[in-house]
Order: sequence, then C-alpha cells, then structure tokens
Amino acid sequence: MAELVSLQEAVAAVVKDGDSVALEGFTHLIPFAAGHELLRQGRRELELIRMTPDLLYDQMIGVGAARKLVFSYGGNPGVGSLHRFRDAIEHGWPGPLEVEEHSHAGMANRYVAGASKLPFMVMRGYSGTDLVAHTNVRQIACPFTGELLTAVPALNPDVAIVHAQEADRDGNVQLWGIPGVQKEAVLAADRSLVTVERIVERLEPRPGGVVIPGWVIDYVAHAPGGSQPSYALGITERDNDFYREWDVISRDREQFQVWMQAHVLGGEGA
Amino acid sequence: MAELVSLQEAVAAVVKDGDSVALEGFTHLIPFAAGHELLRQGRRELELIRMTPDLLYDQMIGVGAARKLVFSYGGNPGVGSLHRFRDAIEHGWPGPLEVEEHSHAGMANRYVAGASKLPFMVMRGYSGTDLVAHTNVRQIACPFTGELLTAVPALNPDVAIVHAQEADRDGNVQLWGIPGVQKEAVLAADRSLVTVERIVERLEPRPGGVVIPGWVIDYVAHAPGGSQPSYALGITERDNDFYREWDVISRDREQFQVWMQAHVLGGEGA
Amino acid sequence: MSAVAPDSGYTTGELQTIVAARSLAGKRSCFIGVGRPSTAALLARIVHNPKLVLVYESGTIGAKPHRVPLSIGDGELAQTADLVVSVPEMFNYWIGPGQVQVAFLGAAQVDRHANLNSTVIGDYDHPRTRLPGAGGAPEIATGCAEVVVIAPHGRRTFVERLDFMTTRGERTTLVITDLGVLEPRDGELTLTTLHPGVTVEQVQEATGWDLRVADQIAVSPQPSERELAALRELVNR
Amino acid sequence: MSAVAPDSGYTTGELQTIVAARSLAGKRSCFIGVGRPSTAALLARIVHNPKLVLVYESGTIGAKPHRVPLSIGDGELAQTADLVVSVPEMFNYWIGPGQVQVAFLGAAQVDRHANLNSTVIGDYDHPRTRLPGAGGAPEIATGCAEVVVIAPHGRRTFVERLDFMTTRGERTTLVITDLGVLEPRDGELTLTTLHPGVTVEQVQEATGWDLRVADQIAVSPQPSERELAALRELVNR
Repeated sequence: MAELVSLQEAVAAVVKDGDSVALEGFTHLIPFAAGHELLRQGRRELELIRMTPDLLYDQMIGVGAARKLVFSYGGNPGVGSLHRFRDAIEHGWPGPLEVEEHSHAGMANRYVAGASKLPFMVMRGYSGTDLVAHTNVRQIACPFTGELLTAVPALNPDVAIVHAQEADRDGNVQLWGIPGVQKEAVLAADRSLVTVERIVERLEPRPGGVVIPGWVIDYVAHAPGGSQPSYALGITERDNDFYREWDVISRDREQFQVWMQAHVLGGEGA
Repeated sequence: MAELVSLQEAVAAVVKDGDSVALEGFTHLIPFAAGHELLRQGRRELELIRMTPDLLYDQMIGVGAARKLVFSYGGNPGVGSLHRFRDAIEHGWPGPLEVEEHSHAGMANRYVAGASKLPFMVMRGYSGTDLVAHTNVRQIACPFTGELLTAVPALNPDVAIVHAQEADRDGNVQLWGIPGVQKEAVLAADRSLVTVERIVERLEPRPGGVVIPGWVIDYVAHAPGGSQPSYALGITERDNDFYREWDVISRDREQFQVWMQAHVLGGEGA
Repeated sequence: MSAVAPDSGYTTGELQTIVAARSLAGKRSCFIGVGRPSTAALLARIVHNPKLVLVYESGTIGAKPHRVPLSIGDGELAQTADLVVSVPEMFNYWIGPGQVQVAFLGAAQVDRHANLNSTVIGDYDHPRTRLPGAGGAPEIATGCAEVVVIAPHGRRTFVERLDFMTTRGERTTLVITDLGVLEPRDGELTLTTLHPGVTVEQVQEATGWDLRVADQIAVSPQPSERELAALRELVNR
Repeated sequence: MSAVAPDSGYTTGELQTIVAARSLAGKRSCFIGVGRPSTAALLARIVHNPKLVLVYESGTIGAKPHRVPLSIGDGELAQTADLVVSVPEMFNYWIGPGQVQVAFLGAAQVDRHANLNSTVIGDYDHPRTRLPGAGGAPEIATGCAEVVVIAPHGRRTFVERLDFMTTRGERTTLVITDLGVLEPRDGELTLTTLHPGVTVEQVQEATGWDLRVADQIAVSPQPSERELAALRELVNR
C-alpha cells in the first residue's frame, strides 16, 4: 500500500547510489520535480532508463549523476540536440557514459516483459539494422512457423518514478492524456514512486483515465507542477518556450552548470 | 472505413459457411443478435472461436452450425453446464464437434498475437498440465535466461463480431465497462462487424471508454438490445433469470429445438 | 453440502463459507470466481477485512459489489471497480506476475497434491462428463502466491487420481471443505482442522486416498453470531 | 533549405512541404513525427484530405491539431485524438501490424536503397556527432505499407555509405527533398521528379552517389495559391 510522504522523504526512500532508475513519461507527465530532488540529494552512479531522455536526463547526465543510459531517442523534441547527452557521449564530459540503446518498440516491449515478469518479449524489428550488433537483443524462431523474430530482454528497474494528475489518500493514482509506458514502468520496477499534482478525496473516473492502484505503488508524493516544463494534461501546459531556451542554456558547459546551481541544485528542498 | 448497414446485410457480407468466426464479449456485450442472424441465414461448418462459449455458442452448437469449437471455458457462468455443448462433446449431437481448448491466459495471448500480426506470443502456463498433450502450444526457451516458457499460436479469425454501446456515422465505435478481448479480436480478424446499441452524432469520450476507429472495422450495424440476455453497461441489464432458465430450456434436445425455432430461427429478420 | 450440521444453527455450507472468509483476514487482494468463493470474499470484506481488494478475471480490480454477483462479469463489478482492464492485461500484468496475493479456486476433482481437474470426467476424447474446462485457473494457480481451494468433501471430488490435470497444486495453502481444512505438509494434503462435530474418520471416509492426518488437529471455531448474521444478510440482498 | 527558389514567390522549404502534403491525397492514415512532416500532414488535411488520420508515436490516433505541434506529445494532440493508446499498444497493435498506411520519416543520412541513419555520424563508439537515435523509425519503416522520407538534398545527407544503418528502406515509396523527388526503381532510388527550376545536374551534384535518373522526368507543379496561402496561415497559427 502506497505511503503518502513528502517528495524529499520519498526520493530518499526509493533511490540509492548505483540504482537502475526509470523516470518515465512520454513527452507528457515527465517527473522533473522528483528527478531534481534526486540530484539535490546527490545520487550518483545511476543507470538511467528512459525511452526519451528529454531535458530531464540531459540535466542528470550533465551534472554527472549517471553511469549508464538506457534509451531509444535522445533528442530535444522539435528543437534539436540534447547537448549534455551529446557532450557526454562525444567527449566523455563530465565523465564516461555507458550507452545501451534500443528502438521505441523495443523499449516498450522490454517494459511489457518487465511488467509481466517474463524474461523477454517477442517482436518484429531490429533485424537488418546496425543496432543488432550494438545492443542486447537476440533472434528467436517461431516454434509454429519457423519465422525468425527478435527477442528483447525484460526491463525491471530497481526504481520507477512517474508523475500523475492525482492520487487519493490510499495512494491510488489516476493519470490521463498520453499514458506512455508509465503503468508498465511502475509494475516492472522493484520500488516505485508516483508524484502527483493534487491529492483528492476520491478518484473520479475520467475519459482516458489510467488508474494504478495504491497497492502496487510504494510511495506517493504531492508535487504540484512536478512535471514542468513538461505538463500534466488539464492542469499545467507544456512550456515549449523553455524547451527552446534549453537549447541555448545547455549548449555551453559553464552556462549549464550555473543554471543548474541556480534553478535546481540550490533550489527549494536543497 | 466501416460501412453502416443493416444487421442482415452485415452478417451476409462477413460470414460464409466454413469460416472461423470469433463472436467475443467477456460476459458483457456478447453479440447475440448477430449470432442469431447468422443462424437464420443458415451458416454451417463454422469454426467457432470464443473464450467463454456461453449461451450463444450453446445455441449455435445445438443447431449444428459448428464444425469446431476453440475456447477456454464452456460453462453457464454461475449456473452450471452448457447442455448443448456437453451433448455435442459427450454424444456427438447433433453432429461431431472438434474441440481445441486453451486456458483464458492462453486464448487472451493468442488474440494479442493475432492483433499484433505476430505468429505467437510467449507466456508462463500450460506446463505440467494435461492440456499440453491435447492442444496446440509449444515450449520455447528464453534466449537470455534459458527459462522454458510456453508459446501460444496467434489467433487470426476470418471474422470477428463484437457488440458495443455506440458508433458514430463514420463507424467509429465506443464501448465501456468490461472490455474483454474485443479490440484484439477486431484487430486480429480478416473481416469485422460491430453491432451497436445506438448511432450517435459524435462519440463523447467516457471513463473506461475503448474506442475502435472505423477504419479498422468493415461493417457497423445498428442492433439495439443486441447483446441480450448479456448486457451493454449503462444501457441494458444482464438477464440473470434467463441464464438460469436456459439451464432448463437447453437440458432437453427437443425443448431446445422448439425454443430455438420460436425465439431465434423463426424470429424477426428470418 | 447445505445439510444442517448436527446440534448447530447453521448449515455445513454456511460454515465452509465462513471459514473461507476468515482465511482472507489480513490479506491484501483476492482473486475470486463465482459462487461460494465470491460469497466468502464479500463476507470477508464485511466482517474481517474491509480493505480487501477483490479481483475478478473479467478485468474488474477492486470491485465492491453489494450483492453476490451471478457471473464474474455482472455490471455492478465494473461499476464499482477501482479499475477495469482487458482480459490480456488481467492475465499478463496482474495475475501472471503475482500482483494478486490469494486466489480462491474450485474444482470437480482434487488429488493429494492439490492438483485440480475441471476439464473432463472420464477419457478426454470420449468423456463421461464434459466439464467447463480450464478458464483462468491454471495461470491463476501458478501466478498468485497463495491458492485456497474450496470444494465439497466426498470421494467423487477427493480422488486418488485425477481424470485430467487442469491446474497444478503447488501453491495451494488451504483446501477448505464442508468437513474441515487440509493443508500441504511436505507437498501432500494433510488434515489439520475439523469443523465442529466432524470426526477424522468421517473425513478419511470422504477422501479417495489414504489421507494424512496432522499430529495436532484443530477444530474450526463455531460461526459467530456476527458472521452468521452478515452471511445471511449478504445472500438475501 | 528556406532559400527562395529562383523566380518564384515561395521558398524551397515551402515547396517541399507542399509536395509532401500532396503525397497524402487519397491516403487513409499517416504516421508523422515533428517538424516539416507534421506541417505537411496538417496541410494535407486542410487542402487535400480532410479525413486523413494523423498518428503520432506518443499514442494519439486521429489527432486534429489546430497548430503545428512542437513535440509529438503536445496536449492538443491528446485532446483532439479519436483515441489515445499506450506506447506498447501503439507499436504492437497499430504500427507493427500495418494498421497505419503511410509513414513520414526524416533522417540525417539516406543511402541509395533509402536506408536511413539517425544514430551517429562517425564511429558508433566514438562518434563525431551523436544523433538522437532510432526512436520509432525502424519498426515504423517496416510496419507501415508506404514510407515517405523527407530530407534536405545535399551530400552530407545523401551518402554513398551510411555511418550507421538505423532504419531499413525497403518500404520507401518516395523521398521528397528540396530539389525533387526520388523513387525506388528495382530497389535503387531514382530521380523521377524535379522541382520547378531545378536541373538534373544540380540534383546529381547534391547526391553522394552516382544517382540514377528516370527516362521520363516530371516537374512538380508550382504551389497553387491555395496551397501557399493555407501553408502560411497554418505555420502562423
């Protein structure tokens, strides 16, 4: 049963140095507040897992919190490059970053396998591309037709952190809008934290509502605005201007560090 | 793009003698009206596919429309036996019935494979049971861990027929309440028909609403009350009394035939 | 099964339901089918465990039915559930990975290892009695951490050898009958509890194999007034 | 790319977008990413094909955005979609089985077989430029029946040899550039259409291999007033 605690307590309880951590949210509901708190708490050597690293992982990589990145698309959507991600891979700054990359379909099915507690999932994909030689997939033959398909290994992160619109006092969570792979990430992980825009007396069923019951979640923390500059549909709006500004802020190492110190590391909750 | 036609036209267009036909609906939204129309049109030699044959397939088997039954639970839920199903298997009446049986998890994953156009799906199950020797599953080794799992073959019926609460004039369909495997059945099938309680100008998004776009459906037919004695949540109620009565009606071959003639075969639309 | 137990104000069926309900005290979630298991789980929510999460294989998770549902897909289950999922999601994300703690299962035949038959009596290809089949049972019985079997105690049900092995028994923790309770000891079902007024010999007589009996045998507490009243009120809703 | 074409009232980028939009006339559904493909698909809905179903990999099917979205997950996409599905469902039920007819893809490098690189420039382990990576492209390119590649025409993009093969090109039907249109002929991209004012030599010069040229070369029709006005109104929303 999910415990309702503060963001600081929740992050301290679920993330340790060296953990594999999935902060998910596909463009929508990206858990920035939790990621920032994790940086303020000084977590290091993390294996960061996310389909779309986005600005949040650019920040986490840039301050040197990550040992490894598992991902499928490392861009600033609609804007261009993630400069800290590129700098880490191209120049090893601020330190070496191990990379394990997949396609979106592969990552999604890895989460499905993880949520199903199966060791792998079967799909069509990867074959004939150079990704096969650079990642952890295997060929598998259909036992009925003989067709060769691709097996992707399950993702079962130590920790999953996602953001949602609301939770009730029993820690039942509801999110709506683009649902991404959040349910799968929570079900696949050993430990989980859901940050929410608001705590409500009762979850009212909504169109497109995805409910995650409190008894499969470890912690719920109230973090209004906690997915900004991403957004929580119906409550906050995506700050597209900031996504564009980030292209400038993150281009230069020093400017990035100054910004992070001013806006994240020295910020509230530090 | 789905064509909006009458139930008679739709059934005539999608079902031929000898087809494999999945009329799905897990307790909820069982497409009785379409099944009855199919019987009035005299279809024979069908391969009937359904997780829970329920009263509808008991009727279809009892009149001799089925050559084969693919299923996972052949009972009258909460009441007892399906007598026509039993009579066919135990005594070959009114004719021999080939049986291919699975577990629910197996059937559900067979539909998932079908909807994904993959030849099989992987799961844990079947192993150590006598079902393995009597059905079409295979062992498969995880290429990462070596664990032995079960592969179930895809289900891609010739025809899927499901019932839903509403459709708009473009044939976009919305159902809510228990969703079963209806979406998977429609996506897996070569041809599809959705019968609906009502045609609306615009689908209003609803809590729990499952939308199937008209461009993956072949025909939509207006069939108010079309899932009775099953039900369409929010519109009709499950006729639990009829489920109990069926136990009496269906027990005796002659009584069954008289009832079918009076209520289905000689009924409206004949 | 609904005979009145000697010198009591309740039927053996009522006692069986009440004992099954008690087994859900302190549990988080329970997977249930229709009939007695459903009644027992609803009773548990009233008497022992108001937070118990009821899961039906139709896809309703956290259902809170007021009346005992006839089918596992009654409208009230969907209307009162915390979430309603598709059948594939139910088996792949909830049952298979063990998210649901306890399962209540029934069966036509039970063997000494708590393996279950719900497929056929007689030969598979020419059955004497064709039963409904596996349904969700095989994967529920290997997915949930604890399986409770609820069955009437008699030699037709408790058999030396199953006609068909539908469901494996290795996760079964309790077999609750109308005569008592069996529990696995070193992998073999062993009589550990008698219902009031029942003798070891009666249970052995009603079992199709040479039933092991625990050194210490408990006796099920009589139904309390609260339990009986709640059960009767529930079934009359 | 946004240079004004000689003797015209439009940029080459505008023309490229308009040609891409025309390719969606008569199509049922199109999978699109951000940027020019998204603009082209929205333009197609305005000018050629109001019923065109737009699918974004974020899970929004049948999105009807008023403005060109910055990201594939902008709120307006979810709010206007016919249905919104999870990412696993998007790839497993919609993209993989070919439910979506056409896909618009971009890339940093394209080879003569329309294979695409969006992973790295240089060596994989020590890249000169680390690109975003595969995203949904590999499975989109093998799932959808028709793939349209939209890319700027130059020797950095149209290369003899990809630095990394991210996405296979066998389903590509059109490559629309700011100079013209290439189509596969016997598995090799062949120049079939020139944009107004562009010469075969210019295109060959901008291509990193010895580009095949069709016997009959068409010329793209000039943007109509309606196309240009609709495009400009769209991007200014």
